[in-house]
Amino acid sequence: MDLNYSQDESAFRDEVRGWIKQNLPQDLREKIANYDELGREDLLRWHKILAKKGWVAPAWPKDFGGNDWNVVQRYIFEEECGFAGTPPLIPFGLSMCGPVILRFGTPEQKKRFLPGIYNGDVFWCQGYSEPGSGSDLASLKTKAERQGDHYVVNGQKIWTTLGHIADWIFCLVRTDSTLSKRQEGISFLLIDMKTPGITVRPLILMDGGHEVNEVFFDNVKVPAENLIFEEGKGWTVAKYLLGHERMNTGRIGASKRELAKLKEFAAKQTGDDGKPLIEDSRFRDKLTRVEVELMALEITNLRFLDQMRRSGQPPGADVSMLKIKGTEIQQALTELSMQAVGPMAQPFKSVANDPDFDEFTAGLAPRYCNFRKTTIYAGSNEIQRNIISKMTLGL
Amino acid sequence: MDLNYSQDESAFRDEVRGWIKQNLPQDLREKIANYDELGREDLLRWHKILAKKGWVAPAWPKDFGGNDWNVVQRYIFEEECGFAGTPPLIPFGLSMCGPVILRFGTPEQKKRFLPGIYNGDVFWCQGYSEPGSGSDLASLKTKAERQGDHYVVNGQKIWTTLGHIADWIFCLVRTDSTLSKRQEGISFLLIDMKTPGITVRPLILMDGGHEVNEVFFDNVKVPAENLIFEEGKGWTVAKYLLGHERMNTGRIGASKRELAKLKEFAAKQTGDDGKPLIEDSRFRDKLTRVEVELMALEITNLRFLDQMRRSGQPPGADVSMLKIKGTEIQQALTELSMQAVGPMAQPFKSVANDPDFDEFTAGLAPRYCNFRKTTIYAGSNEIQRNIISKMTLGL
Amino acid sequence: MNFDYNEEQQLLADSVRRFLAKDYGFEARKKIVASKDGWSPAVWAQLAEMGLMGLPFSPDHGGFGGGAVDLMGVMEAAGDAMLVEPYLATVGLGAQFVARAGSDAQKKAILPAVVEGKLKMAFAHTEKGSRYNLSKVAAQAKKAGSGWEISGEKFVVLGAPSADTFVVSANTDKGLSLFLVKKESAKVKAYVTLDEQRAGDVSFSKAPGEMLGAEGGALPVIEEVMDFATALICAEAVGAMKFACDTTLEYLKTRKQFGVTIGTFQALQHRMVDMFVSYEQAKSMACLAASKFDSATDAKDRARSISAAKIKIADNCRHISQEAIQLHGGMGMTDEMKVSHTFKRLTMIAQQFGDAEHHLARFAKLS
Amino acid sequence: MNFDYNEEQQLLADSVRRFLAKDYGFEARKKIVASKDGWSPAVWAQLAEMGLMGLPFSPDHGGFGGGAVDLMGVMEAAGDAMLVEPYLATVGLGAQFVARAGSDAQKKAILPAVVEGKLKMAFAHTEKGSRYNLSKVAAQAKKAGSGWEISGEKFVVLGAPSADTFVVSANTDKGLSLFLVKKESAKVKAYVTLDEQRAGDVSFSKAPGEMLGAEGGALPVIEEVMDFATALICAEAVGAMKFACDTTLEYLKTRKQFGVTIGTFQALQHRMVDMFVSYEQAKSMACLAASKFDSATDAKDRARSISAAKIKIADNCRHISQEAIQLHGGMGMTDEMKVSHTFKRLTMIAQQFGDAEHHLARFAKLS
Repeated sequence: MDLNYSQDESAFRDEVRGWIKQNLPQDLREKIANYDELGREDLLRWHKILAKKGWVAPAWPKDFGGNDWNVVQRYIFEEECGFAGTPPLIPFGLSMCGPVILRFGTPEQKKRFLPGIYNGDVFWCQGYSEPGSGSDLASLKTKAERQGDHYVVNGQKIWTTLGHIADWIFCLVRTDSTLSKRQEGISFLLIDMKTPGITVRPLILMDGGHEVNEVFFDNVKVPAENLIFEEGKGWTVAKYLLGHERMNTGRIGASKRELAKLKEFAAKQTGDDGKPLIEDSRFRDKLTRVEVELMALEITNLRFLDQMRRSGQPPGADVSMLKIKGTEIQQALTELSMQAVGPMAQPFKSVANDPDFDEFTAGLAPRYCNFRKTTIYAGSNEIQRNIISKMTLGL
Repeated sequence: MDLNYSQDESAFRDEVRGWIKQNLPQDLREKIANYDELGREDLLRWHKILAKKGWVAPAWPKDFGGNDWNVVQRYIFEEECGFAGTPPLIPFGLSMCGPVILRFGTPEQKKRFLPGIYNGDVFWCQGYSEPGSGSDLASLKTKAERQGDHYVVNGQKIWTTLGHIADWIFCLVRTDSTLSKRQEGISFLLIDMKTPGITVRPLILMDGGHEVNEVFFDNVKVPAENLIFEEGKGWTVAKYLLGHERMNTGRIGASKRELAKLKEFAAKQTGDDGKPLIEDSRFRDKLTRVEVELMALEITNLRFLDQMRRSGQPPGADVSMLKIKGTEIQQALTELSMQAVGPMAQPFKSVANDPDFDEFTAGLAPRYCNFRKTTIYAGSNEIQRNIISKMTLGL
Repeated sequence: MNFDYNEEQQLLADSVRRFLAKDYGFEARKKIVASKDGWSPAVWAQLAEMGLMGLPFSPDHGGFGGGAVDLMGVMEAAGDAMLVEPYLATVGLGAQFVARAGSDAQKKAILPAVVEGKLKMAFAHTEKGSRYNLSKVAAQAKKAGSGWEISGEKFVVLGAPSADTFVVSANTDKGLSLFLVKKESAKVKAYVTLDEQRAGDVSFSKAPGEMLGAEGGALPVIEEVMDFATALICAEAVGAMKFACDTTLEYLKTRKQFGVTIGTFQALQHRMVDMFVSYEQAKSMACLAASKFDSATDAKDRARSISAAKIKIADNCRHISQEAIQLHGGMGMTDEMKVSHTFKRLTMIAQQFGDAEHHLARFAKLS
Repeated sequence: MNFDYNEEQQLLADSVRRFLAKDYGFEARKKIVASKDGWSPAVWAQLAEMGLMGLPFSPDHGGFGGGAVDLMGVMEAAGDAMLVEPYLATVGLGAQFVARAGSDAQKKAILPAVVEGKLKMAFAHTEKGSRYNLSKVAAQAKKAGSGWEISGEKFVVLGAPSADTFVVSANTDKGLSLFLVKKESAKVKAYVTLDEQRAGDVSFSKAPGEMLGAEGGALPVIEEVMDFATALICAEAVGAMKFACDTTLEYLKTRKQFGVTIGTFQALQHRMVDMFVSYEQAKSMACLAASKFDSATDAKDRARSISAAKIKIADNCRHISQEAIQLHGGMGMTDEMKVSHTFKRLTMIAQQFGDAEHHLARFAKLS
């Protein structure tokens, strides 16, 4: 048993760390550190820097720009990005639509779509959830009717992250409503967001942020060549996508950065007794318990990786555990950050755009609010428990 | 709004408190304080003292020795007993079998059984649960077959509290197995424990204590006159019994006593820093949160009583809430007591009956173990949540 | 022993609820919050009209002589509707200092105006780095002629942007004291709070002030008024929790997934039950806080009960608000749903006037 | 990076498991526990035979030179079977002091005998009122001729009734020191512990002792050995937790109520999932504890990791043990079921060598 990285792995980590240090633009670094909202350009800028380096899609085949990193290297890369605080790589193109096209796409589709995804020229979003279909995805109703050489799409998607800045959307749509098994008759369609009939309506979250949207389809004409795989086999595609390997479910690198930051600023806060807050055992013990949980999760994650590497098997329901614990830790960190500033957590927005207004401190409580989403999105933690219960425990 | 007792209620409380102080034998008081096991004689001694005073069965009709206490007075009485630390009144006769006979019994049955229950001459136990029927009581299998003027009982009961010292047992038995609805065909039978064919096997709990038993019935002949209510209507009787008003579900008086005791001895324990443990905020805050929860529960209980008194309605699923919170508090108190003594929680039993062996301290961890039962017995807390979910919330 | 509101209390609570249901629905409130000042003078006038401003003040000044218990029903209704008008700042804090520590002349000058809804107040006390410690004040007051000059910076002053008169804490040679300062002498940097109220940082630079109460004797009064305000937000929390529980239960009964309402899933049922138990326990402690504030025999007895209540309220605010969002799923995250606003208010109440840890420390000290 | 046991470790763990499965089943263990001395010399001999006594000692003294990681598999197996023999007392505590602080002569005199299973030891350190504070010792040692005389009272000395030689902590003029004392010079009041091991209170009255290590230099050694023993019980806890989870899952799959297995109830499913997540997290920290003990660069780094591990182990011991009983219902309460014994061992491990609060304080101090 050796909890440390091998010499090669350490060298790889140092290489990644050093490269990020050199190549992450200072203004992006600061935006992340200040919890500023990142726009399309911010996101794509970092995407392009990585694409140029050839590090943007490690799991893709070499021919399409991937590299031969093993699971541990991929984990190291993602954790280093998280720990350094780079902009996130938006997953919809790179780790969702791209892999689907690689697996199911025709040569023409690959040629047409993959370069734009890889290079960050085309911004993708995901059209899965619908108002009536959240956890129960197979109940989706958005309809696509074949009419000659195109489909006519009608319906509504919801929770479309970054839909307002996306160029394309990949959708699950119902192409046949007559079948008794709900998983059948679903197809996987790529749709240009500029197509007439598409309306994007912002869904503002409680922290005031605009991340997600409703997308309405009103007689949207989609060329039939945008169908991925066979008509009616969309569920197969969706299942492949869900099972697609993700390394950073636990977001351990990012949480380590947040923890370090929290410790630093808790040391600068004054406790009720006039001493640094971090020396107050009441606060400190809550922090320690999160820190310990995070230490444990990092090792748990490495244990799973070690198993994967050795067995060559994709991760199973283990990923669900990382999701549950990882999001609980993220939430605990945002909550402690908010609590650390005590009464100063209340201010939210300056009325007269006061330049002295402490935006960072004012951002802590909204961030806590925003992070409540983490236990809801990407398969709520209740769904994750159902998965472990069924798949791992056999209940 | 007035959280305090009225003048009359206060006077009543003082009367009860004063009387208990005068009449609770010192040796019993000490046994309770030291967490000693109480035997049949200990239990019956206090029962008889109360019976003589006319306070042993307040809810019974006056003709049978009850008194006119309203729900608040009954609560006060029970809480004063709990707070003073009297032996418990074993409920099987007084608040289970007695009320059933009062409601469903024939005049002969009343005459025959009630005086013994009231005076504490006859010790009762309860034959409800079976190995296959815990939370799902209606699945019980113990069979009673009518043969002439008696029933022949075969089967097994489990978790029979104090069955090893009981004179009589009241049982739910199946008198008809042919009916499709499981709740039908069940009858309520009184059985003399001395009847041939009854075997009592101790079930030792993990703290080494003998409280519960298995009771086996092997062709046990029970006179038909011991049937309560109609044959096949036992479920009606059982439901009446379950709905029977209980005031002290939360056991608030007893928990207040335990809390006071814990505070007192935590003040005498030394913390890691050499100061009294109770001044250690890490320990103290855990204690405070239990204390606050108990304060809240007391008021919640009084709020429910106030409602009951005003509406004249029996308590509904509210009782389930008192059970859940009351038992959680009891468990937290036993756990804190064990933690308070630190490494001294380990010793359990002296090998050579060393007279210096600190039995009190050694009893704390077993008590913690024993109290795990509280969230399991009398309708597990999971069942209580099901009840609230269905009855109060309509889910 | 009696846990009902008396007839007067019940009538008042009912009429406040009726008014808020009619004129302060979620959509109406949204407009008020989005307005320039973030509160509605019309609503304010209506609240005054209903007698709410005078409720806890002496009849000598036009009030009704009520206590904390008399305000409970009102605060519960305010918690349900999430009232953003500076009621707590004026009636729960600012004017309480005048009523409890002011001279007859000060009372006469201020309280009738408050009762009529013509004067709004705020308590400028918290400073940077004081956290929840009530005794830590750096602001200074110097004698200047017959009055005082106050200098210092105060943070997160609730209701500051709308206040006509501030109660300000500052040190003299004799210790912590209180002063009345007019808005003209205060510089307010206004902001919206997370829970959509208006507050501000307030600085005073040799601001003319009038002493309120005994010089150097402010701390016990501050503790008392903060306990009063804490009892009020405990009741407000109960109203907000009740809404959160009810609306979540409603959601569980209507939202369908996998062909059934999600309220049929046992794991969610048990969590919903725990929310309701949390609510009942919190409600009990809010009753304790208000009634002990009115009836406690001494300051220690009062403070101990208030801190106990705030511990439970803070813990259960977290529990109920977090579960309400989680059980709503994505919808609960959106600005469109009232429950997300209730979440924010409950989150702030958990920390307002001291978080659980602050009150755990205070409780231990008082025991 | 590698989380597997190496071949030797795996082989040893497997053979221990095989032996315990065969000769140390629940019924066999019950008989051992009920026996006069509460442990089995035959089992002890077998453990020595398998090389377990020598595992963490130098080949110079007949051992295998292993570290904490080498012991993990053994301790997990011991946790599963709930071994009551004084293995931890001898190999994890007593003899560790000799190996780490003893002179060559002392090592030669003691370690080979330990390795062969001929000598059992115990660490007599805790005193009344010292709680988990390792530096608080009242026992005294006075020079007497070429040796020392030790006087003092020690409590809850694990393995005391079976110990041939005690390692005793006591103060000299130069501070906290360690001594070897023979059983003949110790007065032991023996008892059974909650988790069915044997321990005792031990008093020394001018007992002849031989100094072990540097006079006044005991504290760092005590900290080190206690960290070693803590790493061991973390691994033991993992073995016990695994059993508790597995047997509870099995129960959920077989116990029927309302016509279905209770494992079909979603509320119970989610709780079972949380138990397994707890187990995995605890296991990760046990790995950290053992491997950091073996590889830490300094005492602070080591201590910090061990305390972090013990915090998690303590919390998750409570979680898993309590849920295991609750999900078993009444059956879990009975002495007849192995899980109730596992509950007791997990309960004790949570507090042994410092509860969560102790290690939270230590972790904060070391950060």
